[in-house]
Amino acid sequence: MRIRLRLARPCNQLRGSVTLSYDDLCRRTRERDRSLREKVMSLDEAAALVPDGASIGIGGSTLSRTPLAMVWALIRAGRRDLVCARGISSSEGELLFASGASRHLITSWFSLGIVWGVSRIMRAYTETGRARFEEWSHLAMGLRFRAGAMGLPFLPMRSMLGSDVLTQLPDARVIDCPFTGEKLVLVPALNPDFALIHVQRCDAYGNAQIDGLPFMDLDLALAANRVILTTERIVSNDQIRRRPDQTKIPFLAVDAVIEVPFGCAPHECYGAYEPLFDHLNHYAAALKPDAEQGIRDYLARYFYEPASWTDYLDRIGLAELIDAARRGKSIYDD
Amino acid sequence: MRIRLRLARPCNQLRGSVTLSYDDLCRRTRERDRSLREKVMSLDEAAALVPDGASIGIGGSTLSRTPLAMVWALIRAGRRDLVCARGISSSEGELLFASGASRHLITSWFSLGIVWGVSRIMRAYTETGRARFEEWSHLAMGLRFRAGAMGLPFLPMRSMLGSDVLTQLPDARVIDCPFTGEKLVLVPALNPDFALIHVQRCDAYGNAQIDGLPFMDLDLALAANRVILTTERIVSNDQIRRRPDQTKIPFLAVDAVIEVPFGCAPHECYGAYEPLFDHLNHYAAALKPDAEQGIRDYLARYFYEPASWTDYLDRIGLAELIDAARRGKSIYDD
Amino acid sequence: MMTDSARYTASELLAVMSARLLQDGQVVFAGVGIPLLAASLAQRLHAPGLTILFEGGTIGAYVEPGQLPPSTNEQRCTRRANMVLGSTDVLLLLQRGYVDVGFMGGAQIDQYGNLNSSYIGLPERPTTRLPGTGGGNDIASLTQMIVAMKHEKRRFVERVDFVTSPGFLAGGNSRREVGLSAGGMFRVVTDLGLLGFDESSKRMTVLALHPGVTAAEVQANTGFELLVLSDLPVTDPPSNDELAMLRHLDPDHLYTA
Amino acid sequence: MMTDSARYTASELLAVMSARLLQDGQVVFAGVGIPLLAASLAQRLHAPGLTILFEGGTIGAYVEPGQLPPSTNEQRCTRRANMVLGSTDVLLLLQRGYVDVGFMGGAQIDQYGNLNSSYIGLPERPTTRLPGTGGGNDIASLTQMIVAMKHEKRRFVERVDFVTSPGFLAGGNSRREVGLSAGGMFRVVTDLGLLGFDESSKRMTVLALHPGVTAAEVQANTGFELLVLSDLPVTDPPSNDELAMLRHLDPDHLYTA
Repeated sequence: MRIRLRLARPCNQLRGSVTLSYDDLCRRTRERDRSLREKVMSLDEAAALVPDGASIGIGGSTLSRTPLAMVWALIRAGRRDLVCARGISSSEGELLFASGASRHLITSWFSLGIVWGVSRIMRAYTETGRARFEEWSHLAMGLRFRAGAMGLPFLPMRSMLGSDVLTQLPDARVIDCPFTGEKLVLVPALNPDFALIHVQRCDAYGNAQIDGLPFMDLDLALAANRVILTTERIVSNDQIRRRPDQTKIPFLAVDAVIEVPFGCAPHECYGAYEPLFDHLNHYAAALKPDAEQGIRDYLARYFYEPASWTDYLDRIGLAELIDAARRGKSIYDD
Repeated sequence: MRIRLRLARPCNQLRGSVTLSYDDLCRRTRERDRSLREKVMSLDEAAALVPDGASIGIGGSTLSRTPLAMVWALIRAGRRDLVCARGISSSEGELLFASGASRHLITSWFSLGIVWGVSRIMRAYTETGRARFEEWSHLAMGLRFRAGAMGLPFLPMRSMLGSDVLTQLPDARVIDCPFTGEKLVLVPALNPDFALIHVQRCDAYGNAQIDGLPFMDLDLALAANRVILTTERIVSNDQIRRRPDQTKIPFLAVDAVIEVPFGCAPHECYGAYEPLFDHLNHYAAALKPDAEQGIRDYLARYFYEPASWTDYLDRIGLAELIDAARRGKSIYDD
Repeated sequence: MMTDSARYTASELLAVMSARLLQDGQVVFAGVGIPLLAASLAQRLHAPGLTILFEGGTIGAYVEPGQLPPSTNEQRCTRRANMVLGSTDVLLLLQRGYVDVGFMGGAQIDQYGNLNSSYIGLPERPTTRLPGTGGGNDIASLTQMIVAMKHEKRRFVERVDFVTSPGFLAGGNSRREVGLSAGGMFRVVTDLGLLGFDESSKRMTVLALHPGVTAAEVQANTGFELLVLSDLPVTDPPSNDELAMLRHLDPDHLYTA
Repeated sequence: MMTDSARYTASELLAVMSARLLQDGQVVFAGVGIPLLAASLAQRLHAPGLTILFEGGTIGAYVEPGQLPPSTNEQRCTRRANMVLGSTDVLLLLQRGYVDVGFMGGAQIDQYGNLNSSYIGLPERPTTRLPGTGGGNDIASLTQMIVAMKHEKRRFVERVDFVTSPGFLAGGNSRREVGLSAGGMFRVVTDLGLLGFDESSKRMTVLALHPGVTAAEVQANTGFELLVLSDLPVTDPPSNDELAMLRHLDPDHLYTA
């Protein structure tokens, strides 16, 4: 019933991407506490920082380094109307739509991946107008975060020209280059209220190291107004300072640090664990007969019922975690 | 006599930064051999790749990771009219001016550093109009390389507005932002014909790892039309492939690889050696009584006379190299 | 589905035929599925110096047999790669001109090589919402394209419902006129034959037929009128070596079901 | 040169007085020389949570005593730092608004806080070519500035020959009108006193005098008319603790000659 009521406000009129004035951008940043301080908290405490309606940049890509524990915590906390943005979206997008936490996802691609086929939840929600999948090219998503990270209102690019993707995007502009006369697309900065990013390790201040594929996370961290980091483990600041050139996200951009082992499960965390394929198959199978009923049942069993993230992992099963970790670490084998 | 003759062509009319059309940029790149192939050669062979009048981006900054061995090889090869660009320039700029290899340096700052004072060679050459020091802000230099690396004709920025630095730069434009109405400076891409970059290690294909401060070298490598890498040591491709997330410059951008231990001396190479302070003091002292005669003598003794780079290092002296290496490696001590 | 010869599936045929288009020393930007597999096949057989890029952020990939990734964003894509970098940065290599050929699958294509992976029906209320462009638009906008797809009438349409990834748009010079001065459609590989595009009109053209396929059959499975090369060659069937390596790479038929 | 008290040099006075302006928890972008030294002094004394950024690409620096770098681009700047990154990227943190205060030395300043480090005389044929902006223009354009410099008439001029790093340009709202909506000159620390800028006219104003200095002396060493705060306070002289820590950091007087 609750979801139906919300349909009164068409989802394509939800607050989308607004290009902040430089004064507003700087004021928001100035108001943040950017000092060197401990920021360790629980998933619940971090979820409480995020209000309904906030815009959220989600780190990782597809099945990789997805900040799933934080998405889980926001859904459990009953968040609504989050405007979410991610380079490429996967099952976390389905769960955000189906839980009612979001009705607006800004991304370049939204499905389950070659093994499991087109997302039936994405289709069900977008084809009935219950949620919006705002489509930009992958490079456009990246440059929108990068413009946000650079403190710029836009960045130019050379793709999307001539396509219908561009005609659906009133926020993008086409200009004639003042230097060469060539046509360029200008994409507006994306400065989400919050970034959710999962990393392999960081210190209590939020100095984060990322192994393997960084995706758009470095830009996203600097673009967002607040950064919530989940991490496989918290290490000492001394360890960070021994190799400062391995720090990929600076503490001064970070507002919350939560230690969550297996924090991407059932997605992967580079070098720590590969995707939990059996659980992903189980999830896909659960959605097969009736996608909407299937995902409601899945949300109940894995999101609302567990007492804790560890309980969630326990329901996934120890055998799978061990197997995924073995496969994950094997990336460093000869 | 030779230098005097060249004065007929005023140095402020030397070919500066031209914004390439996208067709030209792509054609130049398409013509390069970007395949996985061995590129190991000598300093002399690499110097022979660079014609007179070429534009050159120089990696590192101030006294750090300066590709000095390659600068040394170009000066020895008698190159003329190189248009050089570097974020911040130091003694390598003096040597390029005084040797006649360059009469045009595009940079944000050009001197010797707080310990040795204002560059007398820079002053002598620019104040008499014998050479040009084209001044952009440090961020502008970085964004010009970045635009070049991104395949863009320009990038926007928010500094330089209202300053006289900007009024000296007809190649930069001020626009009203189409999104916010704010004033922005557009700086044109810098795509030098060659980049000279020194790294701690790379493989024979040019996959390069950089420790410590990267400066603008990653953008420079992708902005340039050809990249000449000097490296402290060449490692196997297998070693690179074990940690692909440590590769900072991809082989497909690289055209030459030269193994040159102590290739930045007397400047520093992060983690390998600190600046050779005694030699830098010796250099500064040699230029004190009469800067132009002093640097000519220095060039003779250290650039033209040595039979090889090792001979050059030998003239600097083993004791200093050992001391600088001890200090360099100490960055990893607790 | 087995083809006439029953020696290989249509997907295997697709993988082998498109692998043959890749040349040693090229830089190819490959999507997941048949493109990834075909590029790996080429790399293992005739093009050991082929440099494979993935959108997830990989340069010089060397995917391990039997360890195929579920997308191009997982660590399996980086095993024995030369470099791992941000996804924005790897896409920017396309814009910088470093890539010789983009290589993707396609859901729907039209006579000018435009691809649709976004909407069947109107965008405001589609009958089917597809997964979207991903990097498809960027790749197709910025470099020469090879597309590998099943040859079906519903996929080869006169005009796509929605141009997600631009081919030659309305044909002729229209691609260049909108500002896309680099790249364009190069080849479409299907389970029936090999297709290209007419140099001036930019209309899709049959360049070769796979063994046992007729030009009439190709036309019958296409929703618009094809140009046909006079003196149409027939491709060599997949060799035993090609099929053996293909099955070694994808023993579970993850991409070649 | 020793000041009246003979307990400290003018450079040491400058370092101590400017260190006092930095607050715990702030993010400061510091240039080499007195700024680097003063920021390190503040970090060791009253502001342990001060985050120091260097243009060479360092976040959260913690420079070691006696190991002062020759510029902000050497590995000494990164010892025990929290993060090392590209110089373009560290400068972009200014543009993104992450920095509370920029802190530089100055060669020549005018009544509106404009700095010149480029040319004495005309740019086309200068009598003295100076080293240039470096990051100075970027820092001064994008964040609140503290400048530390010797108080000499030839350095404090009515109008700089060349605006390398913008202060308040022609005063009033002129800085904002050219498009510089963030930052501006905050303080100028000299060996004679502490100066700020009038809120509406943006003219340089004496805010405090160092021990033993008179307002008349400050004016006499300035090439334009200064505004003077009524009821001018006198700063506390450098304490023994401050001087001891300063000399511990720079035992060779590399920056405080």
